[in-house]
Amino acid sequence: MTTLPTTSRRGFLRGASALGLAVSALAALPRLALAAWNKAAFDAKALPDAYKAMGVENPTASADVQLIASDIAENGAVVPVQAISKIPNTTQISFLVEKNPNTLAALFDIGPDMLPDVTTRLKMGQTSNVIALVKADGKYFTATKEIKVTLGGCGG
Amino acid sequence: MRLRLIACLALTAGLAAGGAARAENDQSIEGIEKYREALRDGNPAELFEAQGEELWKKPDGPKKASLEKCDLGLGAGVVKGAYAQLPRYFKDTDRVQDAESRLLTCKEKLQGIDVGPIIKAPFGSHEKDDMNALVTYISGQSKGMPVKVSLSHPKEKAMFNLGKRMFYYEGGPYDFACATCHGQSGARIRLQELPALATTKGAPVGWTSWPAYRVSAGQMWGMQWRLADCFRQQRFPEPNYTSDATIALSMFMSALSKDAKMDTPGIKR
Amino acid sequence: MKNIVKLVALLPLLAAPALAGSNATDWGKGAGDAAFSAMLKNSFHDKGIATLSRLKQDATQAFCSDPARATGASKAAVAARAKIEAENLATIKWPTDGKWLGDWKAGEKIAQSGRGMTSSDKAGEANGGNCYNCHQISKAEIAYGTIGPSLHNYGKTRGNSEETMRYTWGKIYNAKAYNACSNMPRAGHMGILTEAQIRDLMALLLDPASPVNQ
Amino acid sequence: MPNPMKIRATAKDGVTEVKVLMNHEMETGFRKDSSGAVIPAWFITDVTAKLKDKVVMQAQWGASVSKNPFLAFKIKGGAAGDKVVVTWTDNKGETRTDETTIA
Repeated sequence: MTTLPTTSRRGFLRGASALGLAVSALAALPRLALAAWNKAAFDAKALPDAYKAMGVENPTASADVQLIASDIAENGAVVPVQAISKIPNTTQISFLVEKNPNTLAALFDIGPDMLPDVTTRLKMGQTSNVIALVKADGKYFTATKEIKVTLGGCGG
Repeated sequence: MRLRLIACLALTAGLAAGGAARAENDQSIEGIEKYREALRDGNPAELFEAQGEELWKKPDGPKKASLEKCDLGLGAGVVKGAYAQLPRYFKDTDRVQDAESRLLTCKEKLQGIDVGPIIKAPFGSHEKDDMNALVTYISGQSKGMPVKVSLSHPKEKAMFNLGKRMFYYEGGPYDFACATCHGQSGARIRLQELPALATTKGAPVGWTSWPAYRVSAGQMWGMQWRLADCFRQQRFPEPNYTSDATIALSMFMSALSKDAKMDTPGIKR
Repeated sequence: MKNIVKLVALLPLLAAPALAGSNATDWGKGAGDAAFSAMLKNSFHDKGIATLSRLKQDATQAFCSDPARATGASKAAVAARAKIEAENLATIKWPTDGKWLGDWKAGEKIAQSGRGMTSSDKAGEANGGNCYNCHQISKAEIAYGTIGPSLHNYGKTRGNSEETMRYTWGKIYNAKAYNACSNMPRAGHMGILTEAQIRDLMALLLDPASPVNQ
Repeated sequence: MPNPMKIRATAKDGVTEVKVLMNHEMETGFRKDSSGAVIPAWFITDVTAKLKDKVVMQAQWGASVSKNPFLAFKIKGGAAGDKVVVTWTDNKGETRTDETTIA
């Protein structure tokens, strides 16, 4: 998870100066390691598999993780989600959609210069639990919310 | 009237399973409202506005000209506020035109482009995507401005009247007219509320929010596409792009939206 | 219920005199019949199965395209609607084998589907009923429309008398038989749904085992 | 060349909020076209943001992020005029970098 990327894999690191910047950034931010895209985790078809590929052990539900989303999505193609962690030393926030063909949707590394508060929009194939997973001090915490995916229009 | 009422009552009698369902219903609508609120911040339509502006300024066609001298009704090159005053009568074409129709005129006259293929190209094609980006840009330049559509020219008035008649025109295997779904207020299809488009209260709900980004398909739709898809769902044949029937309906809705503020480009399910 | 059936039967008699031209809407300058027809003719093209022939109206559609006549309270308008209803009532084909109810599970699927007969649908594919677009039906489906009345508990409140069966079948087959300018499509009359599909929808509404009646 | 992003960055009370809209299909690889052929997966895999040339945010995405993605995040510090640069890379190796200054 924390290996350095090879220059051939990452298009935007091809340029020498870009690489230089990335390396200097790495030196300045030891905790914000440049992680290679975690293929095994993104390919996982079920929550336990995704957790396993991400190295998640014993995730516990925590009231200090907030998952802000509407109860109902008018369309599954775009479901706005926001996750906020109040847990000190949060280093990672991920969004997982339990019933999607690929469970893991997005993973954010939270460096020391960032607040643990991220917003994005996800696709959902059907009504499902959405999980905000927070990593802090090597431990994992979650907030879970069921989001109903409904039909808004004629469906024709 | 009474007979009809009895028939209606017969259908509804004992069917209004009442309060509980309604409460649940309100909750669903509330959830949807929250969903829409979350979408408003960061409307991908902005991406299309940027593309449209680039297309507006880019020299194109045999005449290698941009559209920057296009007269959208407020004079050559004036984009600000133009969308809020369309459709309108244009002397040079002797026609009432909406934004899309007028853009085609400008492409033809300023750039020397044969617009036939643009008219014929299906929605979702590169040609139509460019048109949608352009109207998105143009409509964005009227955001927050009041709708000011004139009915003073006889052709404008006629277009409005034709639009009204089109709105009620029922046909096809499902007997649908625009009015079937949009002829009443407070009703929904599935969870989608339907504005009563023939009223001054309902018309702006529709008119002022298109062009809009459709999240369902990740596409940018101008009013021409919106109307074409309405007709599709009405089980009608497809309206010709920038045809009078579509411009008439736009004239009907926009005139009823007088003084409402444009909220374009919008974002929709 | 009985009263309505009787009324409907009586209507043709009431409807006979003075219909034409009564209280028709004046569409205003530039929107007379000739101008409007010309606009229609020039504004559409065939697309897939949705051909220009669909713009041709039958008597019911032509009548209901005029809001003054479709909803007007004048005697003439009321009588005209009664005539339209009688004409539509006469089109209803009752179940050929006398069986009213099919499979409610299949009915639920038909009620859910909004597909069919658009320019993007293919010929020969089974059409949906579009029911949830306008009606609440099974409680579990929260995404329902409200253009039509709720049909939840339909069978529970109405029972399953022959009369109820007949009215419900007729309403699905040709809604305009009971309300001349109803917003509801004429599913049987216009060939949207097959007899078997209507039977399944009947079961969804009237079968005591259907979730609608739970 | 992929189409540009829209980036907005506003500083308030020592926190910079960055909002980004990206132009991307985000194709899942599960959908089929009208002829029934599977449309190959095509989605952004990596997003990086820098404030004044220092990496402050890194994300890994899967195909479940919506088409034309929207992303909002908050950075400590940052002042009006500072440069924010966002870069994405997709699974085909295409990449796009855009920048804005904090308002």
